[in-house]
Amino acid sequence: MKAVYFAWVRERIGRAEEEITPPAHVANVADLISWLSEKGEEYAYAFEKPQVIRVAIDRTHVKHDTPIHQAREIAFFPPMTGG
Amino acid sequence: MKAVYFAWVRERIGRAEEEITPPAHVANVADLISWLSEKGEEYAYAFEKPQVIRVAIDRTHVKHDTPIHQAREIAFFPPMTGG
Amino acid sequence: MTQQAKISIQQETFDLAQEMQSLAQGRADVGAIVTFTGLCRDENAALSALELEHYPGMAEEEIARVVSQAQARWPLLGVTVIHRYGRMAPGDQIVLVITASSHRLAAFESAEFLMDYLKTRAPFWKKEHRSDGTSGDWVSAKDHDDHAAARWEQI
Amino acid sequence: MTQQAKISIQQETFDLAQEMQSLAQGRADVGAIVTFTGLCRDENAALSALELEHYPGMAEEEIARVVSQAQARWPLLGVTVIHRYGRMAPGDQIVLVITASSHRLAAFESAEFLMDYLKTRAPFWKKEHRSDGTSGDWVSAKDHDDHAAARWEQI
Repeated sequence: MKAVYFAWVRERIGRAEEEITPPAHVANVADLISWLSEKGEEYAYAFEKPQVIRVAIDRTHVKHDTPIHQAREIAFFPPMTGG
Repeated sequence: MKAVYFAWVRERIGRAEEEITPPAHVANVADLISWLSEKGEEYAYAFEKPQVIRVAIDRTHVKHDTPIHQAREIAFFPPMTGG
Repeated sequence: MTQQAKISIQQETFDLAQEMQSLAQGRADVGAIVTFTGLCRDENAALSALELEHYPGMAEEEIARVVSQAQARWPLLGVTVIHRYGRMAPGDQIVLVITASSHRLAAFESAEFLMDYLKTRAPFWKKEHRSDGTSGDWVSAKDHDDHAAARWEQI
Repeated sequence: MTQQAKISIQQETFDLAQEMQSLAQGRADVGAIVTFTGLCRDENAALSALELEHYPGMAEEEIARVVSQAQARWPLLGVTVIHRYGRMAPGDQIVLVITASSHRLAAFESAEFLMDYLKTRAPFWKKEHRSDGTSGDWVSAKDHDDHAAARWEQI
């Protein structure tokens, strides 16, 4: 699946998007955040407070307990500050 | 004092303004409405439901129990429908 | 805080873009501008015009009082109120309220407050002229307008 | 009831007067139009610019969802939402919401609802660039924005 990052999540990770292939035991959004956090220091930094991270699957807001197995694009970003 | 009339109060009375000289026992707005109502059929018609008549003394909204002895201009009109 | 206000009772129409510009141009402290435009409405094609009667002098003074109340209640950086009188055709603009503030809640609330109070306190009256040529009625005041105004007393 | 809506995510600025005209011109059923304009604010002269990042695709879709909710909830005759992205200087326009209805309460409430939901749901993020040349911070989301959005759940 494709992972995309925005705002300071993007800045901390150092990239805007990438292909990821999480193992089968990574079932939901929370699992995926834990798994990503272990990919390196920059990921650990971006996800140091998982509870503030907002997530969208295929361009729709989801909660951290949402299953990810059907996701094509999963986005990680801070709380929105538009408007 | 000067009496001024607006909207259907003006239409019913048939004039926009006039000088009035109420007697001394006409103390407040309610008294004045009663006194005006007896000036003729057109006044009786305009003031047939005194409770719906709004009043301003010297361009400030007042209640029916407000004294009138210091009024220079007293206005009678229906509830406002601007905006 | 600059307590800027423009109040105009006028026969001619108004230009919202121009009014907004004169309120906000060259300022960097305004974060939110809310405008309300009231139009002459004719849902059933039965109306040829609305005639707006007003109490000259008192209309300006009463609106100034309402504007002062809004300025005392919200941190406003600018307020504009324009109310027209005379004859309006369906689709014509009747009233304009603009409020500017640092933040959106103050701009929204004060604009709503101003409109609720204008409806119930500003000395204007609407008479309908029907498209079949007959003279229509004076528009009746609505209870829900009084209720809308009353809710600001409770907050 | 025509459920007309215009949604645009764009880099260039917008023209409020033109947007209002294309919403209401030639119509006699619209009685009330509310507009909200959000501007790039700089109270302390410390800001040189705001950088607005967005999630292309999702921004449009999420705003469309919010607009549909507003249309389901209020009898709207027209809705326009324009949200800019890119670099804005202090005083520049960032966001525009316009709602048109027969009556003022629907126009006011729906515009406020749209802004509250845009703030908390539309995927946009603001980064400050300071006038002293240093890179500023990402603007933090505000609790009171979440509360503002949450109040619509209770009504």
